[in-house]
Amino acid sequence: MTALLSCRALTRRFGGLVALDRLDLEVERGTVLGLIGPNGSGKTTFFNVLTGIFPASGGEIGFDGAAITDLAPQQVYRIGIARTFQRSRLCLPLSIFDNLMVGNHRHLRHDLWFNLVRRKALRRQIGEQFAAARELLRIFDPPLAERMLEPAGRIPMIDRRRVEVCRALISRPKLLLLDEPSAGMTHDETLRLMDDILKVQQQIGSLTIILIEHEMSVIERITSRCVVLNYGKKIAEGAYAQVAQDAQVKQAYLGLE
Amino acid sequence: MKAAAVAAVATAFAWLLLRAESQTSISLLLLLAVAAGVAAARLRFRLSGPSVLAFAAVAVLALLLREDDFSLLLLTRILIVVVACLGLNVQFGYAGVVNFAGASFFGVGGYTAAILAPRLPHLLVLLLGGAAAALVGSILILPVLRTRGHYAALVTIAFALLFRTFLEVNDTLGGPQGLKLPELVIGPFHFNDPVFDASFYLRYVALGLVLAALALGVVQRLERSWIGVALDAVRLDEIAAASFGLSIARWKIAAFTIGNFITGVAGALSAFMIGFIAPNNYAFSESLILVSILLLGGIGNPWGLALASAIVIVLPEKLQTIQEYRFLIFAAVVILILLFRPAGLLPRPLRRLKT
Amino acid sequence: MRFAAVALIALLSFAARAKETVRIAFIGPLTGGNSAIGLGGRNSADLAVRLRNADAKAKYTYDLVVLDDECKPDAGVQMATKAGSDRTIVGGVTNYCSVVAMAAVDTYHRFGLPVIVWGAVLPDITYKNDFKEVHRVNGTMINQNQTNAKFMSEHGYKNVAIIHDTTDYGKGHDKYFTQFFTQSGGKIAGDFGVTADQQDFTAELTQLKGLKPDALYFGGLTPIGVRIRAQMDKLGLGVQFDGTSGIVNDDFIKALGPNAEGALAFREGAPAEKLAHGKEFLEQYNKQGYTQPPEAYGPFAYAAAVLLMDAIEKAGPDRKKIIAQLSPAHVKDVESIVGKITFDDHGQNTVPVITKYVVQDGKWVMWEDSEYASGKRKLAK
Amino acid sequence: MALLGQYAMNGAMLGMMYALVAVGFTLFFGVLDVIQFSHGDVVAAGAFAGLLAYAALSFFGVHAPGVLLLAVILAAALATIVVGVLVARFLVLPIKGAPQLNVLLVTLMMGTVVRECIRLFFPNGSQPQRFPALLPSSGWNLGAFYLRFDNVILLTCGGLLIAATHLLITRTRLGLAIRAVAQDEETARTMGIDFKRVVLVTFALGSVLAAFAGVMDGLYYNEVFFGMGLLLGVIGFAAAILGGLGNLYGAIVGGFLFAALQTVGAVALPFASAYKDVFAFGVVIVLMAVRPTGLIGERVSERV
Repeated sequence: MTALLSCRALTRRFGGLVALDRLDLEVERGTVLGLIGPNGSGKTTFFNVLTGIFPASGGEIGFDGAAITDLAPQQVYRIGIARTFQRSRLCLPLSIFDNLMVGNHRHLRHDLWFNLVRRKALRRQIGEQFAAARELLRIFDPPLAERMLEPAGRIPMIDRRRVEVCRALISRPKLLLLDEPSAGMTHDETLRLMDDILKVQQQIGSLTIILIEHEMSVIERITSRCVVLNYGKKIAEGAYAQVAQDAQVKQAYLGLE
Repeated sequence: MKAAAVAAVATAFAWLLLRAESQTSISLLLLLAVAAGVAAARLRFRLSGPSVLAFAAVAVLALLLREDDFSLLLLTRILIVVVACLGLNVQFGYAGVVNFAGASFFGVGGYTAAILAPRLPHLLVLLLGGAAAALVGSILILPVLRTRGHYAALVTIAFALLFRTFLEVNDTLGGPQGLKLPELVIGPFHFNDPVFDASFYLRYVALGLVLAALALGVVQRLERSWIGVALDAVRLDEIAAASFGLSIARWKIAAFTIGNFITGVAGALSAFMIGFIAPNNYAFSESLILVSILLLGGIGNPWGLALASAIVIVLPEKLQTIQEYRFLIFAAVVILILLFRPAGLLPRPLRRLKT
Repeated sequence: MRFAAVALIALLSFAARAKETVRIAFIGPLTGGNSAIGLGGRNSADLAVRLRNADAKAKYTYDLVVLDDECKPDAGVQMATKAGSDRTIVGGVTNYCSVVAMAAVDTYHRFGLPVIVWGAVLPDITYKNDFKEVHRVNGTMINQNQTNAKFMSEHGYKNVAIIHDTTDYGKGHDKYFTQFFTQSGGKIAGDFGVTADQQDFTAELTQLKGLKPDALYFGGLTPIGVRIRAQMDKLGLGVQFDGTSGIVNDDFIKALGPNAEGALAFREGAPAEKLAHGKEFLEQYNKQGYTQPPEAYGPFAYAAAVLLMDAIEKAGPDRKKIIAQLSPAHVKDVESIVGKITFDDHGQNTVPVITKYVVQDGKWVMWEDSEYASGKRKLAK
Repeated sequence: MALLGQYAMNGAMLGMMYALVAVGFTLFFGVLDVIQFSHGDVVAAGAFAGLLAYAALSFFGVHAPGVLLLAVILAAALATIVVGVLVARFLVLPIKGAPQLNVLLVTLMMGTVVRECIRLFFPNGSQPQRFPALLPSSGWNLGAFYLRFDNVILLTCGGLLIAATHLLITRTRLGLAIRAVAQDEETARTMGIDFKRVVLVTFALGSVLAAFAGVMDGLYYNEVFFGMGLLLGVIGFAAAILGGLGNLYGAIVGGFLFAALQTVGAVALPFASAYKDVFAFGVVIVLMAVRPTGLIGERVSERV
């Protein structure tokens, strides 16, 4: 059986603090893995180490058959891992379309000649990308898809979340890392967003997702498997129903939240 | 239509202002301009039209002023400063690479021109001026890439101070006495010969216009392309940009190098026009003026910096009465504008790639 | 005070309405590090114009157009173009900074604008080209350093260390002093270039102290001259201080106090206070209530303005005629507040009057009149 | 050997002045995350205010050096506090949310305003002014090393002042408030700290250091001029950055390091002494490439 992502003894230290402690983790292709744990348990750190923003202090990451432990963020993206951020990181002065195109970097031509001289070809590519972006955004919110040339700073928080998810999705990654995509949303909105993501997942086919989420009902509904972290260590793993009964997990949550 | 009307009015205004002699008429004209500006801001007046109109307006203005050497010289200086600032704009405005040594790279262009002009065809020399600036800039790339914010500012400030002192101390480059340049000759055109009865500066205006058009073309196309998106992403959020595959280093190097090249070409042309260069022209304070123009105009907006260049160059010339108080007033005005219009006179409009 | 003067002028010009108004330009540094000298020059030229306008015998009313060259070549060329292309301006009193003058002479030539340089000392300004438009009332740094080097070796200084600023002014002085001093058998113990905005010279001076010179030659202007002289004292370096024209002003003494005593300096031209017209100049200058003193080169600016206006009076407000009027044939032994003026073929004033100065009791005193020359006091060794 | 002592003394004096200015930069950055670039010209303003006080007292016949010195320092401190607090209140605070670049340029231009005002409105301000020697000027001549008492006094006072600042920051309630604001403005506000007041007090504190730097400059060189703040400001800024912004020790280290570089550049290297600033700034650029957040690194933690 080939897991898309497999981490072995992945460790990250900040000075004396061990944020990730010998984490072993596997994600199967096409599945949705829930990553849960109390605040400060190392979930986001895991994403940051995985995407190369923080170098790992130890351990290995394998992705699609290759070792990617020491790759820089831009290389991680190029092999097909895209993410959203816990705090919204859209470029607010840019248009929604521009923001989506930041996410589509690997499918665009960036050489000077193409961009400065071959303006017709560039315009054609812009047209194609625009249509594709609208298509994607429509799945999430049709009215939003008609406002792609407005600055991202002018749309409400919920829409920004949607744009962020689309930015991560538009390059058709193999692995999508969602870091609390529903922060600041109501319960219903969250469920809708998740449904939309799953819709895209079915369209793309082979999309694998890791989801960090605090809303347990969301986790329960869309993940096939969960990993629970506490103090950077994996304390439980399995289907949500099973994990939720785990004594250690209960204690971790009760003890800290 | 609206744009054409504005261009015509602006040309007429510029002509009146440049020809005005008495302090009262100048003051009246300036008051009029301020009132028009405030009214335009209040009414949220937006203008869009082909760039050609602006260049046509400058060309018409130059022809109207054909015998007025001084006004033509000012016009050329504005065009040169616009080109230099367009270079800085790519760095500050798009990639967010701070460069407080703009005048130094301008100077590298000028010194390259002075050294190479006796030996090589001058059109090539202009380009080499830019190339030399880009090359010298590459010395700074490592520290510029590794530092951000104020730390990056220090790198370029240190370079600006170092550069000027170096020129002054080093005798092989003319030392403090500077270097003289030969007449600019491009093809059949000898730039210091009069154009029929009109001023020889007409040729410089023409060349300045061509360069400004080229630089503007490059900068605008850069902005309205995938590269523009990438540069903006690098400036606004390095972590997000890197997470989506953008190489921060690559784009910063590209912007720094392209910007320095453009600024260097402007410096080379400036050296030819003045016919003489010396370290005094490339002091840190000159770099500050370039940065001020950028911020006053509205960072990232080429038209804003063109407007700001015109204001910063023409105003002190027209307000003779302020003489030694010029610098004081300039500084105070910059402070006031940035306090009350932090995004500059003409803030950069939103990019709409698909129209 | 100033208002009264302005009102008086206004009144006079009203009375003299019938007169044609002639415009002449003054170009100099009004902002930046050299602004003190520039403003002194401007005031002096302005004084010359005011006095002339008050003179009922004058044929024309003069209007001084003041332009700031910022001591930068590009600004200088811009201002030269402004004056040159304005056909109502018939002549100019121009430039203190040599580098600006060098850049601007081509422009004066191109526009056929007669100018008289009032302060820039680089020889090349008049000698490098053969421009009939360009004249100069002040001497070059060659004359000055010849006298200086001769004086020093005659007074027994054999081993002199040099500090000069790295501007054209300082470097030029360094070059010519070294040349003349070594020719007369002296030795240069050490040569230090310093930037014009430098404040701390203790490193250079400490090193210099180790070289044990018997005098320090300083090529530069008052601001850093003051600092160097003061810091010599801090380091216990008591050798003779030998300066150039750039420090001959009251500010040097005011800023140094007792430390200035015994400092030597050399300047082209006769001292204003020694000549009848010169005294009048100083009196009139003080009467006008200018806020800045005339500085070392104010008298030259005044003399240049007077010379230019005299030429206009004779030849009429026409550039070509004025240039002819300023030719060597006409400018010969012309009396002025800086001594007699005689132009050579290059428009250079050739009367090499170099005045030697020494600071005595808080005043620049002509060497010949000083107690140092009479032997009552002694220069440092 | 004696020569070496002299160089060390020269360098130490320079370094102390740079450090005093750099500490100001670093304090301001600490509380507001901005560079107050007119700080160098605030130093000049202090020196000139001291000079005015001296002239005024002398005019009224006061000649006791002790009284004069006290008056000079007080006047300088008063002037710098006024300028510093005004700059903070009306320039920096209103635009602290604006892009870094705006703050940088606004304060740079404010520096120009202060500088030009001195040049244009101080009597004969475009020329250097004599600064009185108010400290005993005697000393020991140790061969080539002339050790002066006034230098020793100035150096000691400067050191004490920096130590006092350090104690103030680490040991008092006010210091606690300053550190809290430096850590996190929002948290400090919720803890009931009057943010604006802390900022203004910090600017006053940094400006007092600037006043002393100005007076020290004047007493050391016996001469002040309108443009003295420009280079002093740039070097102070460079020193603060070199050490690592927001770090008191960093600023001190940076200040002395820069002075050492200049001294070494002037005397110990095989090229003309005029290259010393080229050398010093060149080394600064190299150091920035090697340690991009300063020698004692600023703690940069960005939430991802």
